[in-house]
Amino acid sequence: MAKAFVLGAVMLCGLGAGIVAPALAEDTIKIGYVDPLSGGGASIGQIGLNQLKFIADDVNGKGGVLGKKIEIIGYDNKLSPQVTLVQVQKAIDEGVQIIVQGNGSSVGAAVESFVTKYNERNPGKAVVYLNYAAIDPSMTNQNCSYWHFSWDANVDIKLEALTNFMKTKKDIKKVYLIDQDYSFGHSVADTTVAMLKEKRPDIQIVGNEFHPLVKVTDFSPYIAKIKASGADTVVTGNWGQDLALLVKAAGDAGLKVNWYTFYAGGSGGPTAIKQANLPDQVYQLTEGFNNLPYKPAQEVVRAYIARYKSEPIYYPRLFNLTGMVFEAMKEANSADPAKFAPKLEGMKYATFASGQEGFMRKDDHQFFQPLYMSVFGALDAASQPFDEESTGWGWKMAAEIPTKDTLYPTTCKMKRPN
Amino acid sequence: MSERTGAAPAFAAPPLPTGRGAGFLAIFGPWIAAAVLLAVLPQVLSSGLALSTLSLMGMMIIFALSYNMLLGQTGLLSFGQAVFFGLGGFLTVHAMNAFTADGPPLPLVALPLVGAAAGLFFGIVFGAVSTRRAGTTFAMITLGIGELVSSSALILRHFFGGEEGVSTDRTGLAPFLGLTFGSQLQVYYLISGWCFVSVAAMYALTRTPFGRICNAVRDNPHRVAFIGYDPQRVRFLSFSLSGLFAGIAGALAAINFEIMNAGQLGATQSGTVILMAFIGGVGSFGGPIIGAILVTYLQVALSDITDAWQLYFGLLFIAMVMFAPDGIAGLLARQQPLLRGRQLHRVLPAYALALVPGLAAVAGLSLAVEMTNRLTVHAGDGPAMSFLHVPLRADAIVPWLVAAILFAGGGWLFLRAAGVARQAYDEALAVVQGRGRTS
Amino acid sequence: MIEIVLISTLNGVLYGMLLFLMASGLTIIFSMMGVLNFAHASFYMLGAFFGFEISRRIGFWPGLVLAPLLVGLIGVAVERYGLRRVHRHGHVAELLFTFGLTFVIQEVVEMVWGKLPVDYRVPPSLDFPAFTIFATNYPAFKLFELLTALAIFAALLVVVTRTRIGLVVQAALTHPAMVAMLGHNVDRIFMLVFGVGAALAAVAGVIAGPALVTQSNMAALLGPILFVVVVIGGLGSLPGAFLASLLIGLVQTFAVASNASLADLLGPLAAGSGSSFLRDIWNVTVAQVAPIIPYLLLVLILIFRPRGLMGQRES
Amino acid sequence: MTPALELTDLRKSFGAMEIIRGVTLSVPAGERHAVIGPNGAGKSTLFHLISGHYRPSAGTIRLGGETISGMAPHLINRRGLSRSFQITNIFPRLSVWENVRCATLWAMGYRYSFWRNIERLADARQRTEEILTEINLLDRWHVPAGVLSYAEQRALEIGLSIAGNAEVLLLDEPTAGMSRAETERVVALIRRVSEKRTLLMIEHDMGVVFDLADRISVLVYGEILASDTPERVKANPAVQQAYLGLEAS
Repeated sequence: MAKAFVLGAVMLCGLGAGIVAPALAEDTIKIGYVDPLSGGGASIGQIGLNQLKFIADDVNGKGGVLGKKIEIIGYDNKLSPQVTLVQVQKAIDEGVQIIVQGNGSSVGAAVESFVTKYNERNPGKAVVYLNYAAIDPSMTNQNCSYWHFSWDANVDIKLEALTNFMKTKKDIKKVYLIDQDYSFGHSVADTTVAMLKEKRPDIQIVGNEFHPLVKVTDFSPYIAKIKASGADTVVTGNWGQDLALLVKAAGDAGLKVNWYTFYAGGSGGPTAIKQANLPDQVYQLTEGFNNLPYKPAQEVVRAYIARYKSEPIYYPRLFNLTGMVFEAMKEANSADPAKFAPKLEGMKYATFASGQEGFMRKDDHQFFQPLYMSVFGALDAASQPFDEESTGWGWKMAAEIPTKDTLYPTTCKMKRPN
Repeated sequence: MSERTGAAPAFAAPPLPTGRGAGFLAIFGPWIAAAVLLAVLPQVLSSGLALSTLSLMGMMIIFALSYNMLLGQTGLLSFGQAVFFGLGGFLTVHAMNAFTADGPPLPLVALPLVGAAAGLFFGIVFGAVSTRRAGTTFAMITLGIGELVSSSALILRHFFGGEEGVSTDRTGLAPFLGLTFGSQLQVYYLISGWCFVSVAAMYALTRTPFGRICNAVRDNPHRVAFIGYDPQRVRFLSFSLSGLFAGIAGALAAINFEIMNAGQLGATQSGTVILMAFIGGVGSFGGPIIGAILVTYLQVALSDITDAWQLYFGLLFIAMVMFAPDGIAGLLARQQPLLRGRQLHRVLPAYALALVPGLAAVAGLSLAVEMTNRLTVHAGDGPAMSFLHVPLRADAIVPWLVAAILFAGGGWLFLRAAGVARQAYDEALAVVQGRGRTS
Repeated sequence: MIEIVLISTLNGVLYGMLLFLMASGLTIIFSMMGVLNFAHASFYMLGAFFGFEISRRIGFWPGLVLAPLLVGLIGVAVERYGLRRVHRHGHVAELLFTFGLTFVIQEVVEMVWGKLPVDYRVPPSLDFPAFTIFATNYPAFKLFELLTALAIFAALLVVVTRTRIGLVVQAALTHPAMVAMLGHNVDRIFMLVFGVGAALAAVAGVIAGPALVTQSNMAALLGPILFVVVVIGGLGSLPGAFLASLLIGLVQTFAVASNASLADLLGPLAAGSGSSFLRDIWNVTVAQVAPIIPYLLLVLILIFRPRGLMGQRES
Repeated sequence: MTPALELTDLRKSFGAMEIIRGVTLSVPAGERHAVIGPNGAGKSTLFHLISGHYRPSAGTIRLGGETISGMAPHLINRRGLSRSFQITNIFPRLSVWENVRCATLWAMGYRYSFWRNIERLADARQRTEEILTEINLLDRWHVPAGVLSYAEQRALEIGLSIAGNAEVLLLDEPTAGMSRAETERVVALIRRVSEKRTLLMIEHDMGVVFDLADRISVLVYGEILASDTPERVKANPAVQQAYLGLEAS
């Protein structure tokens, strides 16, 4: 056996030769994109990579940033925090100082904590983490880090905006909450209950349900419960299959309520809503959607969809993220995170989706922007050119929530490098 | 591999075991070599990634070996080994946080003991439930327990930290000999130290009365009862001890990543360890070590090369199950008698002959896979791509023809050559044995 | 109250029958070949995607026939060129072979159909509410699901217990040599059984595809629950699987309807007492854990009645 | 003196079928006792009952005066009863050496020890060597048991059952399927190993039975027809009619 041990070790040496970091190719600005690129999670991870490449091609076509080309390198993290950390290490070895990541709060928390510790333990080689989708509030509150910037509104901010919107809808009487049984679902439920109590004490919370994450095949019993409760509105943080099946079961059973969601626009959502035949009943809260009447964005979106026909989904916030980072680099005249990070703090920026102004709050590195309630249904072809997933239906404006109505205080006590 | 018990060829009887230790060097030599190797590896592979990967391999070696205590040594197919890995890790993380805040000044190096205790504890609890049965029933119980625990982990948010898990800072603990374990290098030495100790302990365990009875239970649990042993008790002990070592691996993961989350308890992690053990070879002690190193490497490196890595992985696994159920270690072990009988040179040309068309077939298959991938998953990047540094267009007919010819032709030639290689092996073996008998 | 009970029962039965539809092929393969087929859910997924592809070209009904045939052929090929070779290495190797197959099928599906859900629709001929109870609609497609499951159950039961081929197949499992001597081709029988099992999975896929979400991760999400059904029913017992499907369907549905928790039962925890860990357990409602109850049931059944509800043997 | 093995009105049914129908038998210590009977008489079932493989439906089994009926096989084994199987039942992937050594361990008091190096257990090694010499497999010690020849496996089977040094030995058709010469060797082996032990064996070969046994019990349809010395059994007309008559013809 000991022979096998030695043999294993020898093999390891052989393999190790392959692990040695490759020499740096050329002088580019490397952006490491660490998200799931294989397996189930890849359906969302690939979209971000496509989009970053699209942006990089565009910027490089115009001469790049600081005279250097932008290079996007994808690292497959298989949606596992542990694999992520190995991949981040790999990225750093390959000369990457900018990490972009979004999917999964578990992964986001791991990257934030890793980057913070790495910069502490390896002074002089700063690495920055640009977060485009992980929205656990702890990341910009108790666990906030100087080396982390967040472009998606976190749960608290989204709910602040959502409840501010609900405040104005007088026909809401009874609200039912259904969420996935994990930390995000609980954040949504707890915060909604607390905020509604404050802003609309007359609204009755008739149900507050949790179900295990991606384990439910049949949502009919839940729909029966919602129906029995007499709710007129359902608020849910569900995403992916849990949202699609929920909506489909509602359609099957003929449940007529309004749905307030965050992720109905995610892959499979529009198809499910169309199949369930729930026109103008499903709302989502995002930082932008295709049919927003803002010309520059629509042109870019058209070009993007033409290139990625099979996956025409994109995140407006990735445009904000890259745009702001490149601007900060230009201001600092350096692609070194230690130099450009201070420029990002407090930066004001006209958002991609609507051109309205947003800003990066210095206290917690959270980007604030106008948010939009949109509703899914049949389109007016002239003014609303974009449908979703070839359903013929698309997202339509329901309300704009201006930046000031999204502000939510932070508890972050930022430790800044000296 | 000395205790490999597969179909060993019939030599004239070697001298009986004497029980007296062989020479010091014969027993401890390989271990010393391994220790030295572990010590100098970071000098050779010093990049951050290499250290991270080596650390990962270290903990996976322990994990895979702990799994093989069940599958290979005791014949228990478990689908829930990650439960012990994960629970060991979670308790370690909590212990680290407790000791950081205000606890006894326990150094970080001692923390895997927490994982070991947790693994042992849960091994005893779940073992009492599951090991009352063997075979398929046992496998299904472990599947159920695995699902139960990983689902509960998301619901019990305070202990398991919800989706984002529980994080910690390993440098906050009392320093050990002045080491704070901030750098990956120090962590590597911590992990390799524990890896060495655990591997040695698990190896020693196979050479005890208990270890041998485990093998007997694997071979024929029914008969074991008639030589005085309770097979259920043997399974229970083996399961508990296996939990202990899995707990150590989990603790090392906690120390290395400074974060634990519910995914570490789940089916994916349990599946990975089965792959490691099986690809490496469950029939020998060293097999899972090889498997852990190889699979970890592939997981880290393969996804850089292709995002269809899971397909290659699945195909590799199926090929192993079909053609080499003893795993890599089993393949190597079969060459051992030839090596000892100095007949290896007879078969190497035949192996090489089979290797060339085999590689061609693999290349053909892989080319087809990559081109398909390009046309479907990466349609947005256009059909121009490169394969093995050869630029080509995925929508042209020629590359597809090439792929088809490589795959079909290579495959056919490989099957022919494999027959030749097998014959060469049999002949060489016959020569060795013939010589053995006459001597 | 009556409303909840009635609707929960109805939902439970419908869900249970969907489960049976998916698990029947798995049971058949196990009862006749002794192979626990991990790739069963993958065949189910293939059925759904083939059904989708055929239905958008020719229509749903041709898909219901053609997709299972295709998947059945794939099953036959898998048995003939893979499983048969592995058979001599024992059941663990067979199980691991099918385990590896799940990776390959998933990846192939992702390559061909992508990772996003596809728009697989209920056929227009069945896209209407069949009846309404307490203002809740029951779509015709769900009834179709139910009827198909019942028909498959009846047909399988007849084939396995009443026909010559069923008896030969069962005899082949315990006494392959004897059956071979009687002039039956055991290899071919096993091949056919595996093909039929795969085809049954595909039938479930074609039907469940439009009702659920047709996506490349659907196999991984479904896999474990099928084992629960088959094991609780008693490995290899068709009536057992039927009963277990119903049981799981009903238990789960009724659990969802219940909001009880330990706190309701025993009163809230005294303030300040107990750790946060304990509080988590204390406040979990039955509804919250409904979908993991089947796994608990699995573990309990295996401990106290390892041959399952109606199984003939332990393993 | 207490009999080594004592069965009292032992019964076993499978469903409605009663296979063992009230067997009462007493085997004094040191006796070599053979159980004969036609196929299907229940001989192997009787052994399975005594060794704990099956639970009796009714009746008691005493081993050295202590009731063992209903106990698990390993507990019975630890009380000094060991058995062999009609269908070879060994550890196929372990070497011959390990097969025998495993069978010695419990009796040597090593139990589930996971802290002792097995190679350092001098007494187990010595005992293993003795047994292997006894069953004439010493020069095959390193071979995996699964690749032994049939006769060798039968010898190993006996080796496994005697390794634990049990007081009472149950051998189920030890010579089945063997050639004349092999049978002779096995008979000599059984004679040697059953010195100072109590032996209960099932055997079809009448030559072996009359050669070895002190007493013979004839089991027909789950009942003991006669239990006596070989000569008296041979002379018993009921036995001759039921069993020996068939053999003689």
